[in-house]
Order: sequence, then C-alpha cells, then structure tokens
Amino acid sequence: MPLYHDDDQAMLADSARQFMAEEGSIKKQLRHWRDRDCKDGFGHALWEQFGEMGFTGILVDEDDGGLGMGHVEAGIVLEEIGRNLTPSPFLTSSVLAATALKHGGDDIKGRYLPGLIEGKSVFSVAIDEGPKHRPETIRTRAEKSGNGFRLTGQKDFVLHGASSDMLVVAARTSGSDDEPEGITLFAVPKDAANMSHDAVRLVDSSMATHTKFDGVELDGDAVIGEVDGGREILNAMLKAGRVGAAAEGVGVAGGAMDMTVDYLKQRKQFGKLIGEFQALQHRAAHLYSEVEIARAVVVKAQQLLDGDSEKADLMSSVAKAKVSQAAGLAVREGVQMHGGIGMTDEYDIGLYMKRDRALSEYLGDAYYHAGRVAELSGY
Amino acid sequence: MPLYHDDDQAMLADSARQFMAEEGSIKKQLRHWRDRDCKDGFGHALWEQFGEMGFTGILVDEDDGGLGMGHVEAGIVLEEIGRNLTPSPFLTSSVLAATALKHGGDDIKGRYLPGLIEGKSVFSVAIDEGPKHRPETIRTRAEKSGNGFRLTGQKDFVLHGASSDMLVVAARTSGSDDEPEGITLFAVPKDAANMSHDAVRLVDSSMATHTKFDGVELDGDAVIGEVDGGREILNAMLKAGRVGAAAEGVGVAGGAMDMTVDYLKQRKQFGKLIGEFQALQHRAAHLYSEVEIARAVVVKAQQLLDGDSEKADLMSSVAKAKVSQAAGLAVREGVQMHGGIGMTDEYDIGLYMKRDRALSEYLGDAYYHAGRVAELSGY
Amino acid sequence: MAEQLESFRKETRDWLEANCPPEMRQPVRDEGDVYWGGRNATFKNDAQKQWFEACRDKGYTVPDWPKEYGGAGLSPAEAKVLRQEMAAINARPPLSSFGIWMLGPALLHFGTEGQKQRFLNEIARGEIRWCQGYSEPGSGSDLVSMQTFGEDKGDHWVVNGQKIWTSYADEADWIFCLVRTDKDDKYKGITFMLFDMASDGVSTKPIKLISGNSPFCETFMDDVKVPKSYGEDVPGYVGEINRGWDVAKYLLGHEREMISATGGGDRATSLGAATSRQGELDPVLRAQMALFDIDALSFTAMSEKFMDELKAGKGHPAQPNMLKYAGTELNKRRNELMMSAGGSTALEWESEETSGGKTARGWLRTKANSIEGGTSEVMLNVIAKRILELPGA
Amino acid sequence: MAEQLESFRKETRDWLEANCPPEMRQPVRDEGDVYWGGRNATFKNDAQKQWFEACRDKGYTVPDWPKEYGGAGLSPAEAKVLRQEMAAINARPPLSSFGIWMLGPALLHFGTEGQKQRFLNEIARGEIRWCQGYSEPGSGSDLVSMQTFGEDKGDHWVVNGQKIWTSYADEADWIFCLVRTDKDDKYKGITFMLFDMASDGVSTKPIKLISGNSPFCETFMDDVKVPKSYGEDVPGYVGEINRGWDVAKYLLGHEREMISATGGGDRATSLGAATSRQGELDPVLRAQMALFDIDALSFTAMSEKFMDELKAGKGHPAQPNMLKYAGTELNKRRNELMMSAGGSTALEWESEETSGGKTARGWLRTKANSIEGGTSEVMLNVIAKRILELPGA
Repeated sequence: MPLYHDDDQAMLADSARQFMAEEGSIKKQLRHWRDRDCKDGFGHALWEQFGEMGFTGILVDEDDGGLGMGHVEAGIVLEEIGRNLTPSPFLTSSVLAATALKHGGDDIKGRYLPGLIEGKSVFSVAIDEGPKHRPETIRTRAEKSGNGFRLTGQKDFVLHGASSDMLVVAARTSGSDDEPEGITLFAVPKDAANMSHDAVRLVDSSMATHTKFDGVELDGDAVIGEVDGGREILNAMLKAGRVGAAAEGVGVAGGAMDMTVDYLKQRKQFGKLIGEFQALQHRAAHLYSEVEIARAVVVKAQQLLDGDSEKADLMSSVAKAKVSQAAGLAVREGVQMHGGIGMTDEYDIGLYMKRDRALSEYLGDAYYHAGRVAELSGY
Repeated sequence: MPLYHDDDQAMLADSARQFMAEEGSIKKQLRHWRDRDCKDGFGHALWEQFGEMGFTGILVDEDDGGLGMGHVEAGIVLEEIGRNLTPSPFLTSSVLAATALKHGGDDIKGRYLPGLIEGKSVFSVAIDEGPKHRPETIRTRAEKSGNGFRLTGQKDFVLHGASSDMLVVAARTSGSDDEPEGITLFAVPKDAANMSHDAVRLVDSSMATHTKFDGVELDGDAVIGEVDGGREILNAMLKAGRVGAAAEGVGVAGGAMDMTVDYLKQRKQFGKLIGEFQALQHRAAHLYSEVEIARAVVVKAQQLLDGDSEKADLMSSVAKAKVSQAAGLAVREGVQMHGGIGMTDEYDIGLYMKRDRALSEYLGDAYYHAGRVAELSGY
Repeated sequence: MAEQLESFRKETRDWLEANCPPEMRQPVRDEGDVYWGGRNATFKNDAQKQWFEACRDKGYTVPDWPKEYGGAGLSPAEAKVLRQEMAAINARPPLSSFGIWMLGPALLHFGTEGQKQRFLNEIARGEIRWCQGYSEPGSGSDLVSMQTFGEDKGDHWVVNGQKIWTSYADEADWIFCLVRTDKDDKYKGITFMLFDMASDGVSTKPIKLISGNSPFCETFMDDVKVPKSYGEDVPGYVGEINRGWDVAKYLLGHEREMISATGGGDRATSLGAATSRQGELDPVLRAQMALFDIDALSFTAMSEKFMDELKAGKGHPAQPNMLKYAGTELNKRRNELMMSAGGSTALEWESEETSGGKTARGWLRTKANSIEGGTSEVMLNVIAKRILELPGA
Repeated sequence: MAEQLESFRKETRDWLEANCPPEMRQPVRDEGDVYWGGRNATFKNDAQKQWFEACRDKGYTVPDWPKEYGGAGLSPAEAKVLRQEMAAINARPPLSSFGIWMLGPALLHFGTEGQKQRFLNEIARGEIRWCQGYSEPGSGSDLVSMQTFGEDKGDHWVVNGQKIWTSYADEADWIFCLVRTDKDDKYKGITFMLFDMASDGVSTKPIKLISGNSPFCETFMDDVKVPKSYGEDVPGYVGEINRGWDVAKYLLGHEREMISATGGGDRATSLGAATSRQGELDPVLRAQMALFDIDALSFTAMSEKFMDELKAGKGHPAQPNMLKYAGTELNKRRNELMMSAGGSTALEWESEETSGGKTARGWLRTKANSIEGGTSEVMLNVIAKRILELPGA
C-alpha cells in the first residue's frame, strides 16, 4: 500500500480538517472549557457531533454499527484533534476502548457500542499503576467472588476517568505482578460500588483520575474476552493507542510548527522579519524535516497495524517515540521563537507545549519506547 | 584554589605552547612520521627534548628527580600536545606509568624513573582486554611461580606497546575475573620472554599493540606496590589518565575550533565570508561555549586530583566524558564547515577528527563514563 | 588582613546569632516569604519585621554599599564572609528589590550625589519599591528600537507608550524606565527616566504566563508627566539626557550576570540521583540523566571559573553571555528531564500532592529563561561577534 | 496488465537464470567487482564479461532507456520487475557509469537526436566512460560562481581552469563539464560542454581523502580546445550555449535524489541489533543506539513515502533536499555509533582483522555525505525557502 492517503482517506481528511477547525478550535473548545474550569475537560456536545460525523465508530466493525475503517482513518481524525488541541474522549473511547470491545462478546458490544457510536457514551481505560507507564506489571487484582469478581487496586493517569460511563480495567486474575499472563480486562460501569475517583486537572487542562477499586463487585459478564486472556487484548489496545497518540502528536507538532513559521513571517526585530535570520531558518527547516519524518512513520505504523503485520508492535513504539521527539522539538522551538509572548497564556503556542507533554507521557514516553525498541530488536 | 592558572602555571603554559608549536607541530611530527610509516608513531628525538624541557618528570616527586608538580601542570603540557596533535608517549609514560611508579618501592623507581625523566625510556600501560575499556574486569592472570610470577593473558589497545621499554601490566593474582580485589601491577621489561606484540596502526597514525603474555616469568621485584594491592594503584592511574586524556582533548578541541573559526573568516561563498552566515555563527558560538565548559571542568578535575579530593574520581569521569562530547562536536563541525577540502588528507582538520576519535576511546568513551557518573552518583 | 577577616567573621556570627530569628533561618518557600519593602509593604510576621529592621539598621540590606547611602560599607572580602555566614544558618535575605539589584548599581555608577543620597537610602531602607520599564511589545531582542516617547516640555517630559515584562509593576512605587527623547538617533535618543507609578496616566495590567499567574505586567503610559528634576542635584533621569542606552547596556550586562549566576539550577545535586529517589529510572532515561549530569557539573565548573577570573580581573566581558546561554539552556533541559522522571504525577496542575503543580509550573517557567534578559539567540550573536570576532551582520 | 507483468516476470526470471553466471550473483565486495566500461576497460574475469555482454545485447545495462539508444525500452513497471528479480538473485549491476546515472538523464531531457544516437548508445554499450566537471576550488556550495572559462574562437572554445571532485577523472574517457562562456551573466553564462579527456591540455591529479585513497581528482584545463560540433546534429555541448546552468540544476536534483536514496545506510537492519552481536552493549550506548534506530526506521518510512508520492506525481520538488539532509546526517550518526560499538578494534587502520580499517575508513567517508551533492546547509536553505517560504536571503 502506498504511504499516502487514497482518495477516500483524503476526503475524510478534508472533512475532519474542516470540522475540527470550525467546531473543535482552541477558542471554542480548549480555552472555553478550561476557562470555565469544566470538570470534564471537554464538551459533551462536541462529542455528540463526533458521533454525527461518524468519527466515534471509525474503528468499530460495520456489523456492530460502526464504519469498519482502520487506524489510518482514525489517525486522520486524531491528527486534526492534535492540530486544534481539541479536547475529546476520542482516543480513550474510540481507539482504546473500542479496540478492547472488538474482542468482547456480542452481549458486551451491544451494551456499550451503540452509546459510543452516538457520541453519548464516554469510555476510559485504566492501565497505568504509578506515575510511569509500565503495562508489563499489573498489580490490581480481580478475585473470584460468587459468579463474578471482586476488584481491588489503584489505577493512575486514567484520562476522563470521572466523566466516563465505563472503564476498561486491566486486572490480574492469576499469577504474580510481573507475569505476562493472568490478566483479564473488565468493563466497569461508572456506577460500580466501591470505585472512587480522585480527579485532577493536568497541565494540558484535561482531567485524569487516580481511581481506587476497593472491592468492586463485578458480574461475570463484565469480562471482555476470556478470563486470563486479557494480555493479548491489552497489547492490541496498546498498539492502537500508541499509534493513535502518535497521530495526534503529529497534529500537535504540525500545529505548533505552522504557528511558528507564520510568526517568523510576521515578527520584525532589528529591522527585519525574524524569518530572514538564517539561524532561525535552518532551525525551522530542521524542524520541518523532523515533523515530516514523524508523519511518515505514523502512516507506516498505521498501515502495518491495519495489515495485522508482525512488525506493527515494533513500529508502534518507533512511531510513538519519534513523534514524541519531533513534537517536543516543535513546541520547544515554537515557544522559543515566539520570544516573550510565547510565554504568555494569551498566545496559543504554550498550549501546544502543554498538550505535547501530556500526550508524550500517555501510553509511554520516548524513553520507555526506546527501551522497547531495543528489546524487540534483541539488544 | 581559583580555577585559573597561577603565574608559574601561566609561565609553563607559555613555554609549552611555544615549544609544541615549534617542535611538535603537525608538519614536523605527526605528518613527518606518518608519511614515513614510522613503526613507533612518534619521534624519539622529540621525546628527549621533552626530557630537556622537564616535561617528562612533571608528575615525578622531586625526591625521585622529577619536578613534583601536579595534574594541572601535566595538563598544561597535554593541552598543547592536543592542540598540535603531537605524537609522543607522554600520556602513557609521564602520566599513567609515572602514577603507577609513584606507588612502587625505591628499587623499582630507581630502575625506571631516571630513563623516563631523561626522555630516553618509553613506558606503556596494559589495562584493556577486548575492544572496550572495562577495567572492572581483569582476566590476565599472574600465578606464583618460584619466587616470582608467571603471567598469562592478552591485553589490547596498548599504546606504544611495541616501542616501550617497560609495560605496566594489570593482572589478577587472586579472585575471579570481575572481583575488585586481587589485582597486582607488574613492571614488565621489554625483553621479557614469551611476551609478543601484534602492533597495529590506528586511525590517528599512532601505534598500539595486542600484547600476549604466554607464560611470562617475572621476578618478585617486578611487582609495583603490594601483591593483591594493585586495584588502588590502578584506580589512581585511571583517574590521572582520564584527566590527562581530557586535557589533551581540550587541546584537540581548541585546535580544531581555532582552525575552523579562521577558515570561516577566509572562505567566501555566495559573495560573502561564510563566517557572516548567521547559522554558522550560532553553531560556532555554541561550539565555543561547549569547549570553554570542557576546559573549565578539566581544570576543576585536575585541582581536585591534586588536592586528593574524594570528588576527584567522579569529576575525572565527568571531565573525560564532557571533553569527549565537546571535542567530538568540534571536529565534526570543523570538518563540515571546511566543506570539501575538509575531507582531503592535505588539510589538517581531518587529522583532528582522527585523533579525537582515538583519544575519546582511550580509557573509556563518553558512554562508559556517563554510566560511571550514574553509578558513582547512586543511580 | 586574614586576622581582621576572622575577627569580622566572629562578630558577624555573633550578630546573626543575636539578630536573626529562628523563623528567618529557613529556606524561602514561596512568594509570601519574600519581603520587598515599599510604601505599602506589610510584614508577614514579627520575625520578618524584626530581621528586616535589624539588617536595615546595620546596613545589611545592602552590605557592600557605602554607609552614607544606607549600606554597611563592607569590603568585597567582608561581604563574602557575611554571605557565607548567612548561608551557613540559612538566613533569608532581609529585603529583596529591583532597587538593590538593578537601579542601585546603575546609580552607584551613573548617579549624581543627590540621587545617591536620596534614592539609594530609600532603597536600602526598603521605603520605595522599584520596577523596571525596558521591553515593549515591538521591542524585545531589538530593545533599542523602543518607541515609548517623552515629549520635551521644558522642565518636564510628557511620556506616552507601553512597556511589557515590568515585574511587579502593580505593586511597585516607582519605575526606572527607558524613554525615547530623540527620534532621529536610535542609540543616542533614549533617556533613562525615574518616576512615580502613582503619576497620573500610569496604569498596569498583569500578564498571565503559561506557567500561571506571574509578577509580570504590562504598563501603559498615557500623557504621564515626568519632571526633569526632583530637587537640587536630583535629576529625574540617570546619566545624561539621550544617553540612557549607556545605562541600559550597563544594567543588561549586570542582569545577565545575575541570571547566569542562577542558571543550571541547583548545581550541588545530581539530577539523576535526585530523580531516582522517586522510583527506578527507565534505562534510557537514566542514560539521558547521566549525560545531563555531566553537562551540568561541567557547567558549574565553568561558572566557578568565570567567577574566579572575574574577581581576579581576568574576565572577558562577553563571558556572562556564555554563562547565560549555556546556563539557561541547561536549566530547560534539566526541567524536561524532571518532568519525564515525574511521569503522570508531574503533569498534575492543581493537585495537593504536587503543591499545585509545582513541577509542571516550574518546568514551564524555565522556558522563559532563554528569553528574559536577552534571548539565547542574542547571546550566540554576541559570542560570535565579541569573542570569536566573526565578520558581518 | 497484471497478467502481462507476470508473464514478463517469468521471462525475466528465465532469462536471468540462463544469462547471469553464479559468480555475478554475489554482492559487490570492492571496487574490483565493479565494471565501469570505457576505452581501456578490462574484465576481471569471464563471468563479468559474459554478464555484461548479455545485458548489453538485451539492453539491460540501461533497461528503461529507449531501444534505439541502447536500452530495452522497459516501462516503469517492467523495470521494477527486473530490479526485483535481479535483487532476488543478488545479481550485480552489469555496468556502472556516470554516463548512465548523470549524463544519460541530461541527454534524454536536453540532448539533440544526434547526441542521443551517438552518446547514449556509447554509454549503454559501455564504450565510453564519462566523468563530471562541476565544482572548483573556489566554487563549492556556490557552484554558479565557477570561473573555468571557455573563450569563443568561432567553431570551438579554448578552455582554461580547474575542476575538483571529478570522480575517476584519471580513468575516464570523456568529461561533461560546466564552463563559463559569458562573464557578464552569472547564471546565463555557463555552457555544459562535452569533450575528450585525451585532448591536449587536460591533466588530472588524484585527491587523497581523510579516509584514504579516493576516486576523486583535480582536473586541470590548460588551453583545451573544445569543438562546438562533433558532426551533424551532435553539438559539443548540451542544451543551449550559455544555458548550461539549466542542465546542471536538473542534474543536481537528480544527484540529490540518488544520494538520498542511499542515505541512512542499510535500513533493513537495526543498528543496535547489529552492533550488540559484537559483545554486550554499554547501557548508555544502548540507549543512544535505540534512539538512533527510532530515527533511522522513521527516516526509512519517510523515504518510502516520498518514493510512493513521487511515483504518484504527488511529490514536492524540494523533497529530495529533505531526504538528502536527513539521510546523510543520519548516516554520519550511524557511523559514529558503529565506531563507538567497535571500540579500539574499530580504530585500527591497516590491520587484517578490520580488512584494512574498513569501519574507520567507512566512518570517515560518511563525513563527505553532507557535503557532496549539496551541503546540509544548502539543503536547509532550500527547505526554508522552497517549502517553508521563509523570507529574505
């Protein structure tokens, strides 16, 4: 498959670009909700519009009422989300949770997918335990209890945790903390007793929770897939999530870069447009190259994932790491080249820096994925 | 002690600078010997001149006929050696071996120091085993044999090995390969039976050997210091060697940088001196800062070493690593900014790149020392 | 000489023991712990008041200023002893002010005797709080292109324009301010004026930063009357009329030294060691930490070396530029790594656990380091021109 | 269509099976394995001769050139099949030449029918070996400032000057050479001339590189007579007189694409995996390897993407500049890391163990990557101007 968008994908990109620029703009969404100290960190009305656009069900099979598209298409939406810093539960609901539900039975799909597709339901995923992403270790335990399970433990960095209708929780049903096997995924409804959220606002104004499961009783039908068979689903979720976050990151990088290049063409100092200074030109040109490289590897990883390739795992980590590096460069250069006003809350460039930081950390930072690349490559 | 040279040191620096520029120049020494395919890789006459200048005995105690100076002074000579790429056995003989001999008895000192001070003897040190510097592991064994020892093993990257009158060899007299203790240092004379050198020319035109000890019989008086007490001496040698190599590296960096800055002021392209291009100006200014930072940390490490500070070990690794990074930048920027002619053998800038590479590797590269910094700092 | 110093050290120790209350022997935790002085100043507690007054009376708010201007007239060696002894007991600065850091040095160098008598004493006694009016929205790196204009009306100017990045303008009593007084000469057309922030026509507006609320303000001047004289030998400007750029340059150099002196963050500690206490470091992050620590420890050595050279009169005038460039870039990198080590906890913006997002806000705040007091790009230009003597524009 | 291709694939496979000797199915190990053709060419062995002649007769030395010029007239799709099938059996290129890579494309685009008939056939049949005369000692990045001058003498020019970086000038039969023919117009005063290296007044001198001996030469022209015509419809220059810069620019773009296509080194393998086979990696070096592998794998994706876009006519004209910039910088970094992994063994310059310092020489050779075919600085200028449309000089 050529590494560019086919005609259908280009059409989707056009409509996503237009929609997000109009409805999902920084002014209309991110600043709006942030300045009102919104406890969700995003707008439910916009989420319903996502549903109307069909975005919510991009990765859901047609048989289940979705569009049955792939990660290239999901990435198209995510890149525009990134470019406009649009706050939404798309990544957690339509990518991560949707990937989990793909592995569930008809019953659980029927329970949750219609709400997702309509943009009425918000889903979260609870994977991390502790401040760094280490999905190899799962300590949260689900013990047999009656004909169901009893969930005990704590999850961190649960994006939209307090706003979600259902949380996909990775818990251990057997084995020791570091064992690959023995993981089961549960769909925990928001009204589950003994589940509590400590919601905190993050640097990018999104909301995340430390979520406690203090003996949460779950029916057997809360299990997604098979008992003890969750690791494979979790891996699928992580691959999808990394590639999705990387696509969003390319949007963040591109948005920050475009703002900055525009600024270089407007701001004058020493009687010249600052974009005339060769030192800044070379830095901008280097940045452009890095962003283009990041953009390319994301498409590559998306296609590998859509093609169910063995290389998708490696390339999902490569993509996540590369985007993190390129977007980090984009926002740092962006803020520096904007000079003093880049430091003010009034200008948007700082918002890109904040989002990049949170997104880079989500599902593993560049250092984590570099280690993964080394391990997967056998060194 | 202030971090600059006092009056005596400044005088020494003046005379070293003048001497090395005149007698140790690239044309007179490095290219001269290289183009004649000299099997020593350096000139013995120059080494005797080092002796006449008093350089050879800088670190040797006055009681033993030396100047009794410190690492700041040795570093002054080394920086000029670096700046002129002067091939000489100064680092191995007057720094590493001299540090070892400091820990020896009067007998061994009497045997070797006069020749060193006169610039008539050349000493090598045999530490590394394998392509990377890993002095924590010593596999070469010295077993009791009669009233002496029998040495078996192989050492690599022995600079000037085939030209040396005596080799300081670190060998294991007890314990297993990775144990800190159980090391003894031996002064092995050049005519020792069953010692063989495989001499190879290195990228910087210096000569190094793979040296084999195939049951070399040594008298007990070949031991430097105490049997099984060599680790401490070895550590002292390594600290001195790292700081010395770092000082030489500052000279290499400074020489490459100065050549490059001069070139920026001479070469015209697009109707301008290329030094007028801001992108190159900023890179040159960044490089200058890095070289100054490297220069400062070397003086700091020298003073700590001379003051026998506990911090000297950490800072010797910091200095070696920092210089390696700064000098690497200097030679890479130097070659690139020289453009096509920088790639030709006719111009000297490439010689700086070659020396930097060999010097960076000697006694541990930046990565090795970064790991050491982390360990010594407890992480 | 050394004996005299030792006896001074003994005296100082005794004096500090007697005068510095225990509450003032703790590191400054937040803005509330800093005493800025000024017309409207209030003390946070009795200890702060007691400590300030003891220092003021002893001349220790500005120990190395001459006694006649409110200082203690200490020699550099004595001032160093005092700093060491204060550091030894963690004594807080009794008074912080841009008057001490910025205007004072300018007046000591350029001021008239009358200005020194009045303004330095006011500063030393914490009576007047000053702010600084340099940058304008259109004039950042290219400061000399500033447009705020003072029309000459004989015995006064009428000033119109806008300044930006005036720290604490909303709390300051007076401002020292660059004003264009000759539109025909870029460099020799600026006057370094002094005026009361309570003057008619002065208004301020705080600037919110990406790191949150900040001391920075925009300051607007709308037909502000600035007298040319505040009395005998007390001109309303520093140096000569139209030669304020000389004063400004002198102060910029001073500011860069100050900023570079704090660059690189807390140099005594290894970043890797500090962050690894939060949990095991990822191996790749550990490698980056080690490479950072090497750079940071090396930078500290250069910083020390320059200070030593400066004291010995061996310093190169462009050295502060290098310190500022390298120090601020390093500090940004340090904070990036701290964020990485902190993971999702470090992302928290308002939580109690993070004291209101301290790590994240600190990280964002460091991004200004390479802009304020001269951008990294300007520093590199200066190094290229002044040290390397590279040609051309 | 697909069926036709499949039948072509089958034929090709059979043809290769029958015509490519086993000795030619091994990777090229050194210069001796390359057949460059030319007047004085000799074959290393029978297999090389047999393989070359089979390809020459089939038009497979230049498979996508038209049959009348010595090619096989393959469509792009067929040429790709041939490349794939040759790669599948590791078949060596039957003929290497700057005529194929550089002059050929220029003649196909700018040449007269007579030039194509003569020169393309000579190239395709390996009869004439060409070299390239572009750079001069004073004209590197600023190529258009070149000074080699051709004085117009009616039916010929008399050329004087010096070229540098003429690869294999000492072994080439003819040269395509940029010569100034009008001193008044920088761009429109250059002619793209063709002449015999055996002409009176041409001399060459090899250039030794930091990596050792090299194919590069200096070429001196001392009153060299270059005819304006070599016969009917065969001008002694390509394109128009004084418009050789158009030809040069076209070829520079072509060269950058070629260099960038090989940039980044062997992309299929992980550097970390390859080097860790030599022994356990230091943890900090391992981290740098992993960060490199991420960049290299990502670059490969971009490279692939651009090729796909190019084929689909979606490419941006400045993309080769980006590929060249990023690819060559990456290749330099790759070789630095390889040297680090190799340790003191990699430093060896002449030892047998290192095949005569292969790692070290290869490392040094990569330093030219970011200079030849346009420096990284020129690439960044082009990206800034042509893609980002930044203003000014």
